[in-house]
Amino acid sequence: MDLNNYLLERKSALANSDRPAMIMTHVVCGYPSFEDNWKALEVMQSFGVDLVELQFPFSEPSADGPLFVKANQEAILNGVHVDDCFEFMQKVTAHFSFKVVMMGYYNTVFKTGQQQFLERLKAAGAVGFILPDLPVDEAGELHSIAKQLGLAPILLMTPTNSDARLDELAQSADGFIYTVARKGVTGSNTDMNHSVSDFIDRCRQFTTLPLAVGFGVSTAADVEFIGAHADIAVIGTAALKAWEHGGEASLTAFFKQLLPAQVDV
Amino acid sequence: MDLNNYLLERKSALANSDRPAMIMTHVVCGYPSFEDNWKALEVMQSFGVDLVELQFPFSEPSADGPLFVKANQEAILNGVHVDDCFEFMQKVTAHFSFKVVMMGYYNTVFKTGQQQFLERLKAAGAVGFILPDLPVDEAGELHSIAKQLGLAPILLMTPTNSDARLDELAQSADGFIYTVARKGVTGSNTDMNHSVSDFIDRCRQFTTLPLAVGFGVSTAADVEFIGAHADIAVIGTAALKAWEHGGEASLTAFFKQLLPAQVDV
Amino acid sequence: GYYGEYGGTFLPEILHSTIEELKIEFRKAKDDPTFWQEFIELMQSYSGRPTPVTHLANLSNQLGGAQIYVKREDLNHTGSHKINNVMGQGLLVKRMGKTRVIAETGAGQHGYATATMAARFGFKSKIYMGAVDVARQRPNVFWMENMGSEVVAVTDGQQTLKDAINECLRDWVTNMDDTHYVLGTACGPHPFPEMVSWFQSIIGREAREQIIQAAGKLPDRIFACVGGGSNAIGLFQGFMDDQDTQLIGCEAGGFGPGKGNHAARLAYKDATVGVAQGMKTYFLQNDDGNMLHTHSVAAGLDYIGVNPVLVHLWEQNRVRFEAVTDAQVTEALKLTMRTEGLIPALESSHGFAQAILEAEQMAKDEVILINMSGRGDKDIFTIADALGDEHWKSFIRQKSDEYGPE
Amino acid sequence: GYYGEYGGTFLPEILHSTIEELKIEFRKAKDDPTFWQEFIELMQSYSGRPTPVTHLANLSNQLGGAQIYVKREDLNHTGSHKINNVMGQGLLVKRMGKTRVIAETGAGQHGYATATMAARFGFKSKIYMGAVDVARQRPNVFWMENMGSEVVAVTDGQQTLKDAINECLRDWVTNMDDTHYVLGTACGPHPFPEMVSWFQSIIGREAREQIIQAAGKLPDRIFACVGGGSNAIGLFQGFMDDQDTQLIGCEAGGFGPGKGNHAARLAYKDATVGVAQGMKTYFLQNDDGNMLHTHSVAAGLDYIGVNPVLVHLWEQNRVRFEAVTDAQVTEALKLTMRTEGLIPALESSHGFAQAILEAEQMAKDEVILINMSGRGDKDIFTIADALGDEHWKSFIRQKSDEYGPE
Repeated sequence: MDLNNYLLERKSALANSDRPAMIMTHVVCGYPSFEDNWKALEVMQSFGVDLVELQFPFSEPSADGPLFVKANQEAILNGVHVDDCFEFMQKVTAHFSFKVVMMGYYNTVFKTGQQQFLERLKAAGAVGFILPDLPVDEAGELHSIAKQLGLAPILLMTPTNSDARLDELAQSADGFIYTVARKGVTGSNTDMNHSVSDFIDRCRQFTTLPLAVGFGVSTAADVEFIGAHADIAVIGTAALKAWEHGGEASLTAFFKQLLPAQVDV
Repeated sequence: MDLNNYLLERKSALANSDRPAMIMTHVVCGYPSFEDNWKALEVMQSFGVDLVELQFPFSEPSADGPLFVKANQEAILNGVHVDDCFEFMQKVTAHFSFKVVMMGYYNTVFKTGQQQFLERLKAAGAVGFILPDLPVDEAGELHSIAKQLGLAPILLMTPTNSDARLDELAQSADGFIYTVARKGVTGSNTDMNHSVSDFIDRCRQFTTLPLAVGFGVSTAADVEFIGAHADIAVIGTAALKAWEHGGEASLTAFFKQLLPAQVDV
Repeated sequence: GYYGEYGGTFLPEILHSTIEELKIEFRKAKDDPTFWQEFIELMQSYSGRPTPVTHLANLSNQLGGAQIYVKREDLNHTGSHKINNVMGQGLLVKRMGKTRVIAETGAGQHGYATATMAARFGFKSKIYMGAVDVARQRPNVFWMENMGSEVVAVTDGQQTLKDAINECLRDWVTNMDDTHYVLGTACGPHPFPEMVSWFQSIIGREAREQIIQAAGKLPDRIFACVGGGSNAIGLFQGFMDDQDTQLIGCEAGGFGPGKGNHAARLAYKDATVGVAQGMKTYFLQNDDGNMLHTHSVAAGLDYIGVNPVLVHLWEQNRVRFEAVTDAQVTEALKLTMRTEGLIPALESSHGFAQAILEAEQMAKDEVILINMSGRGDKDIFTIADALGDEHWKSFIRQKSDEYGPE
Repeated sequence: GYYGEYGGTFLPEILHSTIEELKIEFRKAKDDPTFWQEFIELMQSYSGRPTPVTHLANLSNQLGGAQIYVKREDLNHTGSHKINNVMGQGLLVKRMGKTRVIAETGAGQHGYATATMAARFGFKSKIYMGAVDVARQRPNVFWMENMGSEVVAVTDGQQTLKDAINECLRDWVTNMDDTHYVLGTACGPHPFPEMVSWFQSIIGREAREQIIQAAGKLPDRIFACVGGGSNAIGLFQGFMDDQDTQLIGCEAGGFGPGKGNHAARLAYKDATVGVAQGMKTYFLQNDDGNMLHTHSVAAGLDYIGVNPVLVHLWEQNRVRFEAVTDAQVTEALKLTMRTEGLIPALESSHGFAQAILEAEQMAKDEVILINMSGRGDKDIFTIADALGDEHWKSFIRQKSDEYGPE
């Protein structure tokens, strides 16, 4: 798959830098606007992020925290449609060097039609997708279409999963694994501590895919901690907060403290 | 009894006049004030009324209409007590030539004590009493005390009574019978018509006592109608309304139209 | 017509034949076993009887004393025991061929029940309610009107229950031909105390069987609030012959003893025997025999007189009377809501408050039965005020703004 | 986890083990006859079950068609059928050893019931309620708070039931260790639709026996309102094998057909299949799969999705769906209050409205059964507004003046 190869490449590229982990960032399509999205992505690109999640706004974002709930809601109110998201994704993948995965809720896929949705995703240049409300048990057909198209179905591993379940998840996942370092919705605060590393180590037993760690990453120390145990640090809420606080300037300052080491883009 | 003799005398006195019936009026003790009561009684005296009911105010005047309910209530609020009513009655009977009967509710009697209440009534110069909420069935002891003291227990006959009941009432009553010309509380409007005269005629079959007719009398024609069928016209609400409208002047005007024929006082 | 020396029929003469007819019809109905059967079936199919007896294990454990059980009259249709009496009288009205009913109401529960009965039986109806009670029990008024009853706010006197009764008597002396006066409690002229008690005895008949089943024994003490006294006599009747069962009537202590502060006729020493509202019983009255102002947080207990049957039982030491203050009532209500998920009406909460007080002193194998005569939904305005609920106030302000000026 | 092609379990991975545990515990409970027995006994002693079936002779005669009977879920403790499900889940929570419950609520009835259950079982509880619903169902909020629940007004999205469900899911993914999500209707991820349906089947089990007893035959048509669909499936289950009994689900027609005007998923043509709120079913959504605004005078029916079990039965032509407009509902409510003394909740009034419409066309020996899922007391603010009651407005203004400015 595209994503697997890409991550292998990036990993070895970073091995020679001071950057402790690969970085995945997050943007909600059309919030505050597609123009703002574009400027944010330019900042992210300038800091050499490796992956970006483009979230397709959904009216019932039940796995998101308050900031992203609001972002989803406003985007819809602004008139953002699924077509607009695909169009934007197309432009992004054509212009930037980071890879893009779609993030969203299953109904957006289901309503478009599974086959059609993934084909459009492929056409728009995405390399995978994250659907937090689609359990692997319900994903059989979607995953087999993804496989045909070379798109990575990115799955979540969580601290509440049994070993058997982690194994099952590992079998179905591709690209990387999104390990959820704590209970709760996006943006919940997480102490990067012993129990987090234990959990990551546990996930590692079941898969050779790169591990991303999400939920609450906001400092250079967090990134360093993740680099020591996993592969990809996911930056979500903290970056959106920075953007809301002061646009490009704030976002740039945020990434400056988060990622002090420069890398080649 | 005093009352029986008095009514016989008055009846024969009126026989030679143009006054169609004897007249009984009504005053609520202490409403609007004892001074007002006195002035009203002077007007009544000047028109030669034969009897006056002095109502002892009670907090639950359930057989009275709105005007008298208010009068009872205000009198109590003004601080009128049973003692005050007796004192006033004493003055009235000492000064005026009409006879006075007590009107009120049984609890006033019961709370004072039956014996004591009737003794005080006698001492204050009253000749009888009307207690609309004391049925004859509950009045045995009170009536026997009254008999000893020469006070007339005045009873009501009503259109709903059976012949047997009218007979029973006649046996227990003295002084006169208060025939209730229609259903309802005091002050209800009554057409003086065929059914009223039929009812009075029916009462007459059971008693030789004078018959008073109450409820709604307000015109000379009413008094004439009553004179044709019964003995005493009871003037209640209409007189109080006149007083409330304009004191002595209004009350005088009211009686002028009601009782065009002068009689000796 | 007397219970000991209390009771009697003190009514204007014009109602004599009406009340005689009622006595006769009631006697006939009482002697006719099919009548009671019809009543039971109506109450089952329309009001959900039998109401259950619920064990309050949490509350009992928390207090550490007697096991507390509750007879759930709150689960009746219209939310209180009042429906028992009202449906019974409805059946009588049908037998008498009358077409219109009138009723007084204090807390509004009896008016609500009567309006319901009138709708169900197809009678015309008018409900008299003291203006003060209309103000504090508006939701009930709203439903009465919507069930087709005319509700009259009585502005005489103290503008509460007693004044509504007077107004009913005034209506009745005018319209006795087609109208039955559905008296709401075991007070007023005979045969009402006996009649209302009889219909309400359905509570005690059920409860005795149920508590033996649930607790394995007869209750040691039974608590019921007493306004007029119909829910109390209704429950007590089931246990009258059980001499080891204490019967406790809980009156409205309001702000505490002292004339005008409360509505406790027997528990405090402020009432004396009198004759009013058609009966001879204890009244809160002054030396002239004029009635005192009364006070209770519970509109349904805010009454000058008391069931003459209960007075008789009190004199015989068969029923004990206690008074519970407004403050105690609020606390008991809060405790009951939080520990058991039950919302007793403010009236019923008087029974809970006294039971809670005594339960602590009792042994764990002793059994208490409380009559939950009604549910507290109707009291939302009063309870919100008693608890000083700020959210509620904001809500009302906002609603008022929405409606705009008159 | 599927009913036909509807249902499923669409939840974040972090809830996987929680929902698996729930499935297992539910299965064990369902296979354990003592569990159902414990449930029945609890509902008898605490909630007054069985609720009766009442014949509405007046209404039937007035319409001149079928005989109308009503299953009286309004007589349950807390005033609606919601308590059945909630007490059942409470027993499950106890078995699972959890100590905290959360719940969404629309009309407030489910929140009220959950708060009650939590008080009775001694659980901590938090109730999520759309801010719009908090405003229109304030009395229920007041009681929830007073029973010790924290009520959270959800200001996301449409601020109604669906948003409260999202918020519950967010709480659950954070606190699944000690917390059970007491879903209030037969929707959401499997096993909730099956579980809620199972607890609610108590309605239909009782009703089938009762209607045969009362009417002497099985009903020809059964009507129930459908929001989430729990009261409907609860009643329908009792008659699933009775092929001659028509089952009719009555949805919220609001202002009538047209996207955004109503909450009718199956009766109108505005809904399509989707996956949200944990399940696959019909949703009122746009082409992007984003949910539409819905409208109904009844908060409890104002919902985007529908019970997947009912959808399956609808596709099999076993259940017919009809929509009833707000205006029809108000008329049906008024008629029912005046002719029978019953006050159905606005939700339940949808069933009444459709039944009244069809009854007229039916023969006199045909039998209709309506589920009166709840009582209308809670709707006083909404109903007063719907009827434009001026007395009520004056009362609220006066109360507001009494409270003074904030």
